Amino acid sequence: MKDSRNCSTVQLSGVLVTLAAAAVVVIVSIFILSKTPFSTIYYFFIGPFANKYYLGNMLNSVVPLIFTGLGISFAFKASMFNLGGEGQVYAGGFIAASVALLIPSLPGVIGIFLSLLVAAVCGALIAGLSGFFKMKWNTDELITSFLISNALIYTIDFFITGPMDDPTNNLLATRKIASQYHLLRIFPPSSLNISVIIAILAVIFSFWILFKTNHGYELRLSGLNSEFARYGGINIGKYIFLPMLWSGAFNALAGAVSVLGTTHCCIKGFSNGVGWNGIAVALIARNNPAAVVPAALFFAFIEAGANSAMINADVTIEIASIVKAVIFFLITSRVIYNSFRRKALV
Amino acid sequence: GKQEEDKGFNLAVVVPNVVAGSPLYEQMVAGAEQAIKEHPGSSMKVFELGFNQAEWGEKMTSIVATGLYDAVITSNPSMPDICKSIAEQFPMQKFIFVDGYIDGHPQMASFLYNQYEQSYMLGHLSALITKGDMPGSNADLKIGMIVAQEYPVLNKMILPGFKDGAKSVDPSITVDFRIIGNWYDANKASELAGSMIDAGVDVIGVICGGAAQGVFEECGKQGKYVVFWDDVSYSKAPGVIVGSGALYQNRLVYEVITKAIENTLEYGKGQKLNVSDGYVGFVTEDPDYISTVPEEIRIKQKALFESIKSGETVLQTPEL
Amino acid sequence: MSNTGFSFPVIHDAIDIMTPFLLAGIGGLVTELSGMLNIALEGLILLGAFFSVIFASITGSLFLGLLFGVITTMFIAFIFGAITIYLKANEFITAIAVNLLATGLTAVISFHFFGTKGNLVFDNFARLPVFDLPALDSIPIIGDIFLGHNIIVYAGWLLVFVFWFVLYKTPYGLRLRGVGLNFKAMSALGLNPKKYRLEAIVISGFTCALAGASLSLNIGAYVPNISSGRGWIALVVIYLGGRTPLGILIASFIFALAESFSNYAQGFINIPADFILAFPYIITVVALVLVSAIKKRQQKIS
Amino acid sequence: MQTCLEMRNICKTYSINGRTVNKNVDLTVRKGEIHALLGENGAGKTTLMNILYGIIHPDSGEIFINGKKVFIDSPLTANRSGIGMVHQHFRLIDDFTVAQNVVLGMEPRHGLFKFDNTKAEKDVLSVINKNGFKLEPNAKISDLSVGQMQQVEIVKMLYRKADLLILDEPTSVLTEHEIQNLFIRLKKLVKTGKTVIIITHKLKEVKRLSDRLTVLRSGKVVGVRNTADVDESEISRLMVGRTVALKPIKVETEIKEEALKLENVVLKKRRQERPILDNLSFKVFKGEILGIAAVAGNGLSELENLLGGMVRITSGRLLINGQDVTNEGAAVFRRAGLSYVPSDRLKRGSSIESSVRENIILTNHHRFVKKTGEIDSSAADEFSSKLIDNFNIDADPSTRTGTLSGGNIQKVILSRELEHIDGLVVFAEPTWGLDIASSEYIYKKIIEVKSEGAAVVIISSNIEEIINLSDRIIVMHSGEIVCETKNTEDIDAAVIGDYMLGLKNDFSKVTNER
Ligand SMILES: Nc1ncnc2c1ncn2[C@@H]1O[C@H](COP(=O)(O)OP(=O)(O)OP(=O)(O)O)[C@@H](O)[C@H]1O
Ligand SMILES: Nc1ncnc2c1ncn2[C@@H]1O[C@H](COP(=O)(O)OP(=O)(O)OP(=O)(O)O)[C@@H](O)[C@H]1O
Ligand SMILES: [Mg+2]
Ligand SMILES: [Mg+2]
Repeated sequence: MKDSRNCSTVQLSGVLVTLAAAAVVVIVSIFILSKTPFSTIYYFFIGPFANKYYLGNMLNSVVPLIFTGLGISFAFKASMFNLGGEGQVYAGGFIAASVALLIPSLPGVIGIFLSLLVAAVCGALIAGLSGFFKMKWNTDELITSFLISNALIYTIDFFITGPMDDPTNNLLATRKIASQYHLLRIFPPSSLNISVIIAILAVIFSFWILFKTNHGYELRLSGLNSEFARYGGINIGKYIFLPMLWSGAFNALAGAVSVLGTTHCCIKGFSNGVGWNGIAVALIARNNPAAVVPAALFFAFIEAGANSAMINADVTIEIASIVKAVIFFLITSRVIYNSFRRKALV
Repeated sequence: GKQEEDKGFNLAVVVPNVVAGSPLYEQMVAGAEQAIKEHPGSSMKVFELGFNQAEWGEKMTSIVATGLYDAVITSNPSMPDICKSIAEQFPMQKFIFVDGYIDGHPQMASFLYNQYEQSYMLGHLSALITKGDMPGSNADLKIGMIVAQEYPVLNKMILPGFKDGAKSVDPSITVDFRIIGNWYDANKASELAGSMIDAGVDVIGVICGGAAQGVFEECGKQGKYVVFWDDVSYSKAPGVIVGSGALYQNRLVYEVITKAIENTLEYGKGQKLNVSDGYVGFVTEDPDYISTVPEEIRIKQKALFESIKSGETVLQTPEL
Repeated sequence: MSNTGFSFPVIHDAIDIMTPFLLAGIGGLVTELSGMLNIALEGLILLGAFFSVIFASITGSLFLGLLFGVITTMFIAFIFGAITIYLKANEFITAIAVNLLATGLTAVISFHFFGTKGNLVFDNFARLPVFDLPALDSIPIIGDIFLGHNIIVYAGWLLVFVFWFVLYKTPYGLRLRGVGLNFKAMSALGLNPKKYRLEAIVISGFTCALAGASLSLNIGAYVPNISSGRGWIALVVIYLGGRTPLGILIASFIFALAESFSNYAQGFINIPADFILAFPYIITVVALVLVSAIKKRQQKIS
Repeated sequence: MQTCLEMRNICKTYSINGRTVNKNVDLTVRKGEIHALLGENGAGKTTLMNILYGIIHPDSGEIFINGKKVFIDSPLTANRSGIGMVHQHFRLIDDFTVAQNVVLGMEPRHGLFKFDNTKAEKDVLSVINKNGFKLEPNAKISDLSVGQMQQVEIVKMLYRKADLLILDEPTSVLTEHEIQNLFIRLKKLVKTGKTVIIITHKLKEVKRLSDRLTVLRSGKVVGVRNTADVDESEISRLMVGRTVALKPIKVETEIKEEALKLENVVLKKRRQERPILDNLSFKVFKGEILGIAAVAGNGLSELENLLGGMVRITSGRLLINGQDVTNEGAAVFRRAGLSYVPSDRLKRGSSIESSVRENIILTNHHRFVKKTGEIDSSAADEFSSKLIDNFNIDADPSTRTGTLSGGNIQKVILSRELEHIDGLVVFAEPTWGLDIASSEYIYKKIIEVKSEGAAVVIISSNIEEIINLSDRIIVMHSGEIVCETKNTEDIDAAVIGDYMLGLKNDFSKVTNER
């Protein structure tokens, strides 16, 4: 409408109010939990930006979150719930590493491309299986994706610690992948690599798919009102299955870029929480690919801040998780979000 | 990081996972604390890296990058591999590894326990008990092992040691080996123990972190026995724990850190610590041990320990 | 006893293993029927496990420990519910928050009061009493399967019945299900549906606390992360059980049987343990898909 | 007569969109009267009644019941003050029985805890019988017809001992017969001392039923009258501010080729012996309007689903423009030439969370797809702006559809469906819940569509609408065609009504071939 610009500033102020509320709560909890609250607050908020290494690593940890955030958003957009992100991320990393290890001599660009592609396809098939069950027999995808993911995690554990383990070291990890498979580091000494560019491209691509293409239009309509979509001649069965494919593919890419870009081997349990956090990122971003980036940044910042406070101040892992919990309690509150909007409108 | 001369010694004690529930990490922290306390002006800080192995490297780098620490001590067989690339970025940083091995790196000193010998002794004891006539021993020639998950040291040294030790008593003894899948599901551990006892096992070796509590409980209930790694203590489950293969990490860390503070620690060397070196042992003088295990078995067990210690018995230790 | 194949010890263990799934599942069902997705079961179980054993040790009484543990967990569930419902936060994210809070809070309290973040082992209170009737012991199947479990196991069965009764036979249950089926209809009657949802979450706090207590009081200790994913299985069980109390009973038994079997199987099947660990999940997926395929088919035929 | 309710100076502004919906509204209702509350879509009628019922809180104003000031903060308080409300959209729980729905919140108990279902059914049955309703207390809501659901809503309020009954558009979804029954019951209720406030858009009903009326326009009271003192056109002038043609003007069009043909269509539902659609055969030709009437529950909505391509049939054939599309699904139906305006505007006809543009381009969106798979957004924009203009929709392409009024949502649907007509248009309940001005507009459009040479099917439970618009009428009862007749000037609505009710069944199946 005519005041749409006004509307978006009002919306922004809603977000800011929420963030401010979260920040206040963080500071209060730090005062309660830390013996040196001022330095803790300093390291929590400033630490992640203190030097190139911290900053780069924080940005690097945004990348998988962007991918899982996109993955979950794709499913949510179609009203599908992918609870198997954890296993899909893990599988993506594992497959990417396997490709690199099986064909170690491929030239760099082709090898990387192939490895990402195979990972994405496998991830798509894994999540797609849940979509298929749902389409075919109306089996709850929330549960099947979760169960399949769990079964998968154990299976991959077997390969990592068994047949694919590197006998020359004591890491619970596959052998290191050949160096031409490594994604180029762009912000030394941090691990930040060109996967950040891939992630941005993925965001643009998702945005384009969801909001600019026919596929995205039909997918979104099927999610918002499947009866309407069916009435309009859209094949809604397709949009039960396809979104899960997208979702799995993006989740798998999250794992694949972590392996090719950061760890250079598939470490046991490396996906630890990325799949879950992706759900949080997607929900905070309200399933909008464009908003996934700030949401993932916010998320990574909280993690990095907690880590920095842990390393430089007297905060422990547990306190960091309490602070994170408190933020989660508030971050999606519509009451806090609206408290400012209402005033702005009246 | 460059240190100014007048500053005291700063130590980073880096714990993979978390301290709690792991005897080795608890001992590392305690040993370091003691050494620091005895050297006024020196200080230490403990870091926990959490459960995600993939993040250990990055977190370790962050710690090193603060440039605040004269030395980093850490304990886990995987740490030398993780720290190699970090050492390249920070050529002034010194690393000390206990329960890990790396040789010939000028920034690093390492101390690896011979867990084969340790496990051999525990296997030997378990075999004696399952064959013996303690109240819980049965006729089956079966002992068991419950672990949280498989990892290289376990597969290459601990499990073979345990088996070889048992077979040295009676080659027909079998080891029922089962996995929980994590380090904390004590109830699953107890279910596993129950099903192993059903299958005729009467002595169970446990390496499963916090979940061990479930095994103690189940074995206590059913009158069966547990042998335990890495901790000197029988008191966690008196009457149930019949053997404890100790690593004297506490003392090792204390001595190593003391040397490091006094600048006498030799970097660039990896040392393997056998039973004969005194850091790997078997606790024989504990009252709970004495009151639980029959003298006959204790004598045989002590004999084995003494003969390994004196070098009389030489065990072929596999390479890690 | 036997060490091969499927036999009574496997079933006996399955009945122990199913108890936390059953308890958390039945509470999760109440929230589910009130129209909310409750993925905080895991965290609530952990809190229940922690507080019941702590209070048991402080009071020296198993019963008081259980009581205060349950109350504390219900209180945290209340806060979780109030924030979700009255501040209109996303129930998924607040539930993740509960799960995070559970690990953090238990460690902080544990360190503050007991000086360790590791296992807390207590000996100053009795273990959960085990129910045994020697008279029935000799009856083959009954004795082997239904006797010799701790009281929370039996409490779980009782609660399934109680919740079935409450949900389907009382005015309260009628209203609670009404909230889940049509939120607006309930508010049009002035019945304050938000209140019912909040109560449903608090109820799930109650049963999850019992589930947690069955874990920690069973071994007389609190092990960090002792819930080990059982809350998630409980969620699966709710769906696998078709969102009915009886279904949950059956589904948790199936999952527990698969797990119990895999525990035994590690002893005699020579395949990597990781695959055996994956087995219960695979079985459950297969069961879920089969059930829905059969349902779909029946719809088609008639 | 004694005043039973007085609302004074009620003001309400919705904070979410800042819209002032009630401006100093006064409403006085006398005891024992039927009071009609009138106004266009969006005039604020529902809001005012929601305030009275405690669902919404007014910004200012006072409410007096029997002269005593009351504060109504929730429906529960409203119930206690003797107020009961039946909402425009029913608030029933489909999975529960009639009795359970009625007693919800005031359940009879057996002992301390147990819900006494038997007593509930007995109590509810006695309320049903006392007031002359026809309901089985143990029937599930999902098995009821719309008219029966409404009875449940009223019974629910009577069970709560309501003296003042608010009915928000009770007739918009009812058939003529059900309306008659409802009115008989309401008049009976009033005789027993109850008071009724009724919201409706049908002026005939206002005349037939009410004693007095209050008209709202844009949130303000613009008139209070004794019904006997005003005629329909005056009421409509009060509501809209201009005269509205209450009856569409028919036009004659040349009848051309066949656009829709059903051959022996049978639709069976699982576990039901009798088919829902029983051997239906009929044809519709271009240039004519076929009206299909039936009492709800006789297969009307299934027929709608069938024509829209939303259900599969058990046997028979369905052809659109000569193409066999049996069981092919909506996409093929549409490609074969179907346009379809569904009865359920919100669930099927639109996606309320999406923008008007996204609603308008559906079914046409394939036309904007570029080779890259992209939707040409400027073309889509242009397209939707054009339609918004053509159909006078009060919105932008980017407006969220859910914020539109019912009439405007219907226009969005019409614009989409009528933009491209390929021989056949199906309208299902096209004016449900719409005010007279919007209805007038829709009728004009329907006539227009026909005169442009399309075949039109109107499925409606409103006989008046069917008779006013159609060239030919089919009446269904129990899934069968019981009457097929040309619509001539002298057609008798009562006879059609008898067919609908199954009272007359002497129809010999002559398919009117041409
Ligand atoms: N049918 C329903 N099923 C499930 N949840 C519902 C349903 N109707 C409403 N809700 C949720 O319950 C909450 C309360 O609804 P209610 O309509 O009472 O609130 P409200 O104050 O009118 O909301 P708003 O501030 O958005 O206008 C809302 O968050 C809504 O999302
Ligand atoms: N919950 C709400 N929030 C914001 N605006 C609302 C809300 N409910 C209604 N409105 C707006 O208030 C106005 C009056 O709505 P109301 O439902 O009272 O009209 P009505 O006279 O009952 O119309 P109809 O005849 O279509 O039922 C409309 O413009 C509507 O869009
Ligand atoms: Mg034996
Ligand atoms: Mg209205």
